[in-house]
Amino acid sequence: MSNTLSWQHRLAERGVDRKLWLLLPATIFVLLLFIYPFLYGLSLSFQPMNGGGVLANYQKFFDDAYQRDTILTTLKISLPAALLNVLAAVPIAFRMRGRFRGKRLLTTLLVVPITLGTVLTAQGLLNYLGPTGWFNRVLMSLHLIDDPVRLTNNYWGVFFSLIITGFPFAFLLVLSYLSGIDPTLERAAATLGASRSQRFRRITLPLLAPGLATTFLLTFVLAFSVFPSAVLVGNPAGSTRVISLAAYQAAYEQYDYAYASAIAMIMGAVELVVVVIVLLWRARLYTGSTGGKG
Amino acid sequence: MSGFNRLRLEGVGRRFGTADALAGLDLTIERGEFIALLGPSGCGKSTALNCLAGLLPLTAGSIWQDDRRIDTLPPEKRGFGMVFQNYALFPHLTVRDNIAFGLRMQRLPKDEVRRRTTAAIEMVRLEDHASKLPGQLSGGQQQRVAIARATVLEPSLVLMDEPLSNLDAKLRLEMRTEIRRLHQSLGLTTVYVTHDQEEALSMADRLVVMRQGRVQQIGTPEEVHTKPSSWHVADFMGYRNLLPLTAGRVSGDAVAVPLGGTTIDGVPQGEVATGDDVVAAVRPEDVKLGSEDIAGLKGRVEVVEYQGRECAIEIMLDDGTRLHARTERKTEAGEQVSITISPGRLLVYPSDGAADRPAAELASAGLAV
Amino acid sequence: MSGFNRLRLEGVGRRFGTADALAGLDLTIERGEFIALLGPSGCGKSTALNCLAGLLPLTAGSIWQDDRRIDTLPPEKRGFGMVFQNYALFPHLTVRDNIAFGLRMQRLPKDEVRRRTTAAIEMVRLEDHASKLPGQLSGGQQQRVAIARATVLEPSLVLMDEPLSNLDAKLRLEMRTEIRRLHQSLGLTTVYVTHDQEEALSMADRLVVMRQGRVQQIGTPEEVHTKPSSWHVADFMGYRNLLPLTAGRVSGDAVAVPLGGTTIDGVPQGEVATGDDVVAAVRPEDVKLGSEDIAGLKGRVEVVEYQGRECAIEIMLDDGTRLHARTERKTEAGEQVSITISPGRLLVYPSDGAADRPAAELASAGLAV
Amino acid sequence: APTTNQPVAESTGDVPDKPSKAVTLNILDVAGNLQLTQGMIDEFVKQHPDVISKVTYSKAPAPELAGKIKAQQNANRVDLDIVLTGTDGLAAGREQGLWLDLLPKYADRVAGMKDYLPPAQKMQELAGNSGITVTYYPSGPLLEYLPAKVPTPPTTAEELLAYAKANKGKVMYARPANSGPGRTFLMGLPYILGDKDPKDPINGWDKTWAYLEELNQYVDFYPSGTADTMKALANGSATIIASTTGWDINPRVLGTVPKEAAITPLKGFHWVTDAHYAVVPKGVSTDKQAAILQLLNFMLTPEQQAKAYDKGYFYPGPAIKGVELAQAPQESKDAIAEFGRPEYDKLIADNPTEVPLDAKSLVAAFDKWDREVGGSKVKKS
Amino acid sequence: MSSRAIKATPTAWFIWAAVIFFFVNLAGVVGSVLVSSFGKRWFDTWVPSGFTTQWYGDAWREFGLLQVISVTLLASGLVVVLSVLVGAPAAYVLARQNFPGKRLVYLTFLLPILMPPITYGIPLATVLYKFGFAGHLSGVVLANLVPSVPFVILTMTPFIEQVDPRIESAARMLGANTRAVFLKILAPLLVPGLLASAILVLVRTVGMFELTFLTAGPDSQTLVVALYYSMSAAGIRAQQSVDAMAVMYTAMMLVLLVVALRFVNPTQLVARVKEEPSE
Ligand SMILES: Nc1ncnc2c1ncn2[C@@H]1O[C@H](COP(=O)(O)OP(=O)(O)OP(=O)(O)O)[C@@H](O)[C@H]1O
Ligand SMILES: Nc1ncnc2c1ncn2[C@@H]1O[C@H](COP(=O)(O)OP(=O)(O)OP(=O)(O)O)[C@@H](O)[C@H]1O
Ligand SMILES: NCCCCNCCCN
Ligand SMILES: [Mg+2]
Ligand SMILES: [Mg+2]
Repeated sequence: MSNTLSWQHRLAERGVDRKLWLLLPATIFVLLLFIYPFLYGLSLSFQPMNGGGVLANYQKFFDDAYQRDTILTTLKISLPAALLNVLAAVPIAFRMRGRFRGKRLLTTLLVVPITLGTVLTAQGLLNYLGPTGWFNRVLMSLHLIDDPVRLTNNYWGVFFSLIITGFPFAFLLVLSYLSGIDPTLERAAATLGASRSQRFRRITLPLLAPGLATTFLLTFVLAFSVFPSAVLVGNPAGSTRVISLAAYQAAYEQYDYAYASAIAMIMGAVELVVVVIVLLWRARLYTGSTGGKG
Repeated sequence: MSGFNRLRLEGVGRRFGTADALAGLDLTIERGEFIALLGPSGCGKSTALNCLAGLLPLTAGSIWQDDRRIDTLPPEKRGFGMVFQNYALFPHLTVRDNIAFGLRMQRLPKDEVRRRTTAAIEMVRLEDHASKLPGQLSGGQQQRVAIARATVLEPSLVLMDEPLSNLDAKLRLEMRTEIRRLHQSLGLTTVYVTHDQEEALSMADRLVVMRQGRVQQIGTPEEVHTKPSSWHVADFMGYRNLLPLTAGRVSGDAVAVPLGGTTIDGVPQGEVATGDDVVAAVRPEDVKLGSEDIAGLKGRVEVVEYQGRECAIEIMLDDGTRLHARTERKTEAGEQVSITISPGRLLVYPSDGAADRPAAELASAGLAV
Repeated sequence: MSGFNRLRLEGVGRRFGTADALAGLDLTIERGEFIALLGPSGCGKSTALNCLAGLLPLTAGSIWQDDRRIDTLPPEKRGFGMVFQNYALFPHLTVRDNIAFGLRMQRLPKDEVRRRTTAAIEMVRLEDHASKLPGQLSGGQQQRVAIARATVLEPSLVLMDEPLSNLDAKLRLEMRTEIRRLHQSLGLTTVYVTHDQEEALSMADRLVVMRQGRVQQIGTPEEVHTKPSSWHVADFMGYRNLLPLTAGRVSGDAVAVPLGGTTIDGVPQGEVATGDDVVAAVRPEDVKLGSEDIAGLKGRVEVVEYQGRECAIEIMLDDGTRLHARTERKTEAGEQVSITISPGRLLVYPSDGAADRPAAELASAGLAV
Repeated sequence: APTTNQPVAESTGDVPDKPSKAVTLNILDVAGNLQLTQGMIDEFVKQHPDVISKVTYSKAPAPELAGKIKAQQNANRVDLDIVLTGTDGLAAGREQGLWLDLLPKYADRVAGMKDYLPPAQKMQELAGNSGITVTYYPSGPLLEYLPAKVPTPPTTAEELLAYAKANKGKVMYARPANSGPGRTFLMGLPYILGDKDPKDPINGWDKTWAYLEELNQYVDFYPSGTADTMKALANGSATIIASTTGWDINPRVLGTVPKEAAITPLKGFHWVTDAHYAVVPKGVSTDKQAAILQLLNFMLTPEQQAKAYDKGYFYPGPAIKGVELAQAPQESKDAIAEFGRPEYDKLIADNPTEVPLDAKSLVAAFDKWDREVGGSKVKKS
Repeated sequence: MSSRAIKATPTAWFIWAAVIFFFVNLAGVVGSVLVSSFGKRWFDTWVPSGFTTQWYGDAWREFGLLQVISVTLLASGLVVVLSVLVGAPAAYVLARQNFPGKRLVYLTFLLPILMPPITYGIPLATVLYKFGFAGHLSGVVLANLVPSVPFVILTMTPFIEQVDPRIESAARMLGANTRAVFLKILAPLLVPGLLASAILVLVRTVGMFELTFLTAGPDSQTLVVALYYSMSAAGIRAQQSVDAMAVMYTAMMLVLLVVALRFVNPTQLVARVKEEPSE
C-alpha cells in the first residue's frame, strides 16, 4: 500500500493522474487516422511502382522540370497571397478595434466569404472577372481599358480566389490578436509623447508580430494547398500547375500511388520549410503576455 | 514641456451615453502639490484622471495650464506623465528601453537618452534589472519602472491611477513612502487616484473626495478626516458608526441626539434643527469604554476581535443600536460596559429625507457593492 | 458525513515538479476550532487547504480524521465544505440551486432539500434574492451564497480560501464579523486562509504562520502577535523595524544591542550570545517619541505621513539607521526628536549568517513579491 | 445505400440468364453518357422490375475512375456495377486489368452488337473484350465560330495559323486530356497535315507537334474543359474554338452558345470517331452480371438507340444501323430540327473515319502535349 | 454629444475605401453567380436576356441533389457529433492539466490543421480504401474527422480555460463525482463553446472539398464535390445550372452561418491559436 502510494505521490508530482485517460480517444484517433496514414504514405513513397531505388520517386520528381517547377509555381501563388492577406488585415483590423455602429454587421459580412467555398468563388470569379463579366464591362464603359483584362484562367484568378477565401480568415485572426493587446499600452505611449504612428510602430506592431506570424502561417497553409481553384479559375496546364495538382494527377490519372505519396511528402516538406522559417523568425520576437485578455 | 504655475479645471465633465461619469469638476492645482482623488469604485476618479491626461475627450468644461487652454491637445502634446494601475509597461521592451521610450520619442541625442535613463534607473534602484523584460520583474519592481518611465521626462504633472492597488500590504506601505519621496525630491506636481483613504491621507497635500461623478469635498487630509462634509464622506473616511436619528435640542454648536435610551451631544455639521432627520457619525476609536459605574451609555459586548495592540468590539446598546468601538482594554463577549463618546467627535449631519440614510449594516453590505 | 473530534495532518507535503509548495505540515485541529493559515503570497496556504480538501493529491504525509486515514479519499467523499476566493458560484444556477446543489448530490428527498435550502437562505438573509443568478448579485451577496452553500451540508470541517480578499475595505470588515458569527452559531470547525494578518488575528483561535511552504509558528493570535518565533514571522506580523545588528552583552532575559550610537536592551528570542549576528525587531507603535531633553536615542524626522488620529513617521537615527514610528504627536519633517522603545518590545532574533538578514528596505521590497 | 457486392471470388463463375432476385445497380458515368442513355436504362427498369429493382447514378471526371475502382477491388468491396466511359477510362481500366471480360463469352446475349454501324464496329474492336459500345458519333475535328465575328473562317490549317497569329488569344482549344474536342483536334491534325504516322504520336507526328507549338505562341491559355471554350466563344473572348458535332449542337440547344454559331471543317480532315462504352468492373457478382447483360441487350435495340439522338449531345448518337431521327422522342426531333445542321449528313458521308489512338499512344500524346505545348508556359530550367 | 467629432484621417479614408472595394467586388462575384443562375441566356451583355428558374430544377435532377444534400447534412452531422465527443475531453485535459509531454501531444493534435489536406488526404484515402471505408459515408466521415477533431480541441480549449477550475472544485467539495461534475457543471457552462465549435465544424465540413473528394463514393458525395463535378465532369451542362447549384450551396452555408452567428461572436469563428508561453 505504501509502495503504490509513494508511486502515486511521484506521479502526482508530475501532474499525471486519472484525468489523462480523457486524452485516449483523441490520441487513438490521431494515431490511426493521421499518423498511420501519413507514415503509410511515407513508406509507400519509398516503394516506387516501376522499381528503382528507394528514392526513385523523389529522384523522378526532382529530375523532371515539369514536376519540380510545381514547387515554385505553388510558392509563387501562396506566399504573396498569404502575405497580402495578412498585411491587408492589419490596418483594417486596427480600425475595427474600437466600438462603432455596424461593427458586428461588418465582421459578419467578412465572415461570409469563408462560407462561399472554393468552388462557388471560382464560379463567381469566372463570371465576374471574365472577359465579358461586370468588372471588365465597368472598366470598359469607363474607358479605362479598351480590351478586357484577362483576370481569370491564369495566375490572377487563383490569386483572387485565395484573397477572397483567405482574407476574411486572416482578418478575424488578426482582429482577435489585436484585441488581446492591452489598449492602455498605447495610451501609456501617448502620455510619453509618442505620436499615432510611433505608437503603432513601436508598441502595437511588435506585440502583434507573433500573431501575424501565426496568421501568415495559417493562411499560407490554406493557400499552399490550393487545389480546386487552381483547376477552375487558373491555368492548370501552365502557370497555375500547383503541386497538389501534380500529386492528384499522379494518383488519379497515372495511378501511381507511390509517386503521388512522394509528391505529397515533398509538398508537406516544402510547406514545413516555410513554416519552420517563419517559426524561427517568430521565436525571436517577444511572445509573452500582451497584457490583454490573454 | 515647460512647467506651469497653476493648472485649472473648470466644470470638467465626461458623459458616457446618458450617464455622467464625471460632472462639474472645478479644481486648481498649484505647482508642487500632491493631490489625491479619493472615492469608492466607479465614482469617476479614473475618468477625471484620463480627462486630465487627454486620453478621454471632455464632454464639458475646459482645462487651463496657466493661460493656455489645453483640453484640446492630444495626450502626447500635453507633456504629462502617467503611471497606470497595472503599470502598462511595454512587455516587449527591457526595463531600460521602457524608461528610455519617452526620451527617444523626443528624439534626444543618444548620449543624453543613455545618461538620463541610467540616472532614472538608479533613482528607482533597478540597476540589476535594467536589461530584464517586465514579465521577469516582481510587482514592486514593475511599479518602480512605471514611475521611472513617467518621471524621466520631468513632466510638469504626474498622474497616477491607483498605482499601489496591485501590491501586497507590506510592499504598499513601502512604495507609498517611496512615491512621496520621489514627489518631493524631483519637485513634481502629482495627481494621485486611490480608493484607500489611509493612502490618500498619508500621501496627499490635498484630497478631492468624489462620489457618483461629483466632488464631495476638497480639503487637507486633516480637514477631510476630522470634518467630513457629509455623512457619505464620513462613511468613506472611517466613521463606521452611522446612526440615523432624530435631532433633539439644538443649542449653539451642540445638538442633542437620543442614543441608547439617553441623550448625548453632537456637533452639528450644517443646518440641523430640532426634529430633523439626522445621521450621527462617530469613529470606532472615538467610542471609549468607561468603567461600569459611570453614568451614561450602557451596552453589552457582542463581538470581540483581537487586532494586536487593540481589540475591535461590537457593542449592543440597550435600545438595540450596535456600536463599533476600539479599545486596548481586555473585554469578552457578553460583558456589560459603559461607553463614552469623546466630546466633539460625534458629528451630526442633516439627511435629505428617508432615502438618504445609511442602511442597516448587513443589508447595506449586500447592496453596497 | 459524521463529525470528528480531531483532525491530524502528519508531515503533509506537496511538490510540483522539483519545487516544494508545501513541506512537512504537522497540525492537529480540534473540533470547533477556528484556525487561520497565514503567510505571504505563494507560501503554500492554498496548497495546504487544497490538500486538506482532497483537491490536490499529497506527495508526502497523511491526513487522519480521528483514526481514519482520509488523504486517499476523493474530495466528494470527505464531507468538508469549502468557500473559495472568488466564491466559485455556479454561474448557471440560481442562488437557491447553488445552495441546494450539495443536498441534491446526496440525493436527499425533495422536501428536505427545500426545507434546508430555505433555512440556509434565511440564515444568510438572501430571501429576496433566492431566484437570482450569481451574476446579478453584489460581491457581498455572492460571498454569503458561497458560505451558505458550503455550510448547508453541515460539514464536519469548513475550509475558506481568502474569502474576503475581493471585497472592498468596508465590506471586508463587516463580512469578517459575519463569518466569525456563523462559525460560532453553527458550531463549525473552520480552517481559514488569509494573507492579511489583521484578519487572521481578529478571527482565529489559532494561527498557523507559513513561509516558503513551511510552518513557521503555530499559536494563539496573541502569541503570534507578541512573540513571533523568528524575525520572518515578526516581519510579517507588522514589526516594520527589522534591524540587522550584532548582539552585545547578554544578561539573563535581556541582550544589549547597539543602536543610534548608544546601546539599548532587547528581549532575546532563542539562543543569542554576545557577538552573534542578530535581527532586532520592533513595531512602529512601540517606538515612542520622547521630549528632546531625555537622554537616549536621538534622530531627525524624515517623513511624516498623516493617518488620521496618528501619524506614521520615519526617523533617521544619528548612525543612519531608519526607524518607523507612529505617534499622535504633531511632528514635522526635519524636527529633532528623542526616542524610547517600550521595554520588552524590542525582540532580538538570532540570524543564520549573512544570507538570513533583512535586506535594505527598498531592495527587499522589490525582491519580496 | 449501396449494396455491397460479394467478394471477387464469387463473381467469376457462370453468369445465369436471369438474376436470382432483382438487383440494385450502381452506375457511374465518367463520360457524360447518361445524358443519352439514362432514359433507356430507366425504361428497362420500368419494364423489368424483376431483373433490376433500382438504379443509382453518379458522375465523376474520367481521370479518377481507375484509381477508385482499383482501390475498391483491393479492398474487395466493389460497389460500382456499370461504368459508362469513353475510350480514355476504358483504356485506363484495361491497362490496370479492372474490367470483367464479358466478351466474347456473352456476346450473343447482346444481340444488337451484330448491327453496329461500321465505324462503331471499329470502335468496338478498340474495346477488346471488356467494353460494349453503347453510343457512337463521328465527333470531329471541327472549328466553331460566330459568323458575325469571323466573316471568313479559315478552311485550312495554314489559314487557321494565320488567323491565330492575326488575332492573338482568339483561337482556343481545351487541354486534350480533359476535353473531347481538344483531343479530337489533336488526333485529327496528323491527317490534316499529312503526318508520317497518324497513329504514332511520338515518332510520327513531326508536323503536328511543330504546328501545335507554333499555334501555341498565339494562344493565351488552355482551359481545363470544353465548357470553358464554349463559354469563351459565347462571350466573345475566343472567336474560333475546336468543336465536334455534339459540342456544336447541344450547347446551342442549352443556350450556352448563341444559335448563330457556325462550324467549318479544315481541308483534308478525317473524322476521328468517338464512342461511349459500358464496362463492368471485376468483383461484380454474377447475378448482377446477368442483369447487366439483359440491360445492355435492351439498350442496343433500335427503339432505345433512337433516344441517343438526344438534343444533339452526341450527334447523331446511335451505335447501330437503321436508327432514324424519326424514331426519336419528339423533344429530340424538335431540337435537332431547330439547331441541327443539314450539312452534317454530307460531311459524315463524304469524309473518311478513323478510330482514335489506342490508350498507350493517347497517354503518351497527352503527356507530350502537357509538357511541350500546354506546359511550355511554365518556365523550365 | 462629445465636443469633438471623430476626425477621419487620410489613412482611415484609404482603409475604408479598400474595405468597400473588397465588398463591392465580393458582391460582384456572388451577385454574378446569382444573376446567372436565373438567366435564360447570357452572352456579351450586362444582364441575361430573360429570366427563368429552370436551371434549379435541372441541377436538382441531374445531380440528384436531394440525395446529395441529405448526405451532406448526415455526414457533417456525424462529423460534428464524433469530433465533439472525441475532441472535447482532450481539450479539457489540455486546458486543465500540465503533464510531461504535453507540448508534444498538443503539437500532434494540431498537425492535421497545419498540413495541406492533400498531403495527408492522398495517403489517408489510400488507407481508407485499403480498409474498405472509403467510397462510403463512413470514409467521408472518418476523413473529415481528421481536421475536425483538432479544430474542436483548438476552439474548445479557450472556452474550458475560461471556466474557473474552482467551480469544478466547488462541485466536488459538494459531493459531485466526476460524472456529475461533467454533466451538471461543465456541460451547461460550456454550451457556448460546444455550440461554437460544433457549428464551425459543421460549416467547415460542409465546405471541405479535398478530403471528401478523395474519399467519397457514388452515394456519399457532398454538395461541394457535386458542385466540383458539375464544373469538371464530362458532358455538356448549361453554365447556369452550375450557377444554380452554387447558389444552392451558398444558401445552405448562409443558413448555417446565420444560425452560427446567433450563438457565436464572429471573431470567435476563427480559433485563436493558443500561444505557447515563452520560456
Ligand atoms: N468607456 C466607458 N463607457 C461607459 N461607461 C464608462 C466608461 N468608462 C467608465 N465608465 C463609467 O463611468 C463611471 C466612472 O468610472 P471610473 O473608471 O472613472 O471610476 P473609478 O472611480 O476610477 O473606479 P475604480 O476605482 O473602480 O477604478 C463608472 O460608472 C463607469 O462604469
Ligand atoms: N499547479 C501548480 N504547479 C506548479 N506550481 C504550483 C502549482 N500550484 C501552486 N504552485 C506553487 O506552489 C507555491 C505555493 O502556492 P499556493 O497557491 O499554495 O500559495 P498561496 O500561499 O496560496 O499564495 P496566494 O496568497 O498567492 O494565494 C507557489 O510557489 C506556487 O507557484
Ligand atoms: N457531344 C459531346 C459529348 C462529349 C462527351 N465527352 C466525350 C468524352 C469521351 N471520353
Ligand atoms: Mg479607476
Ligand atoms: Mg492562495
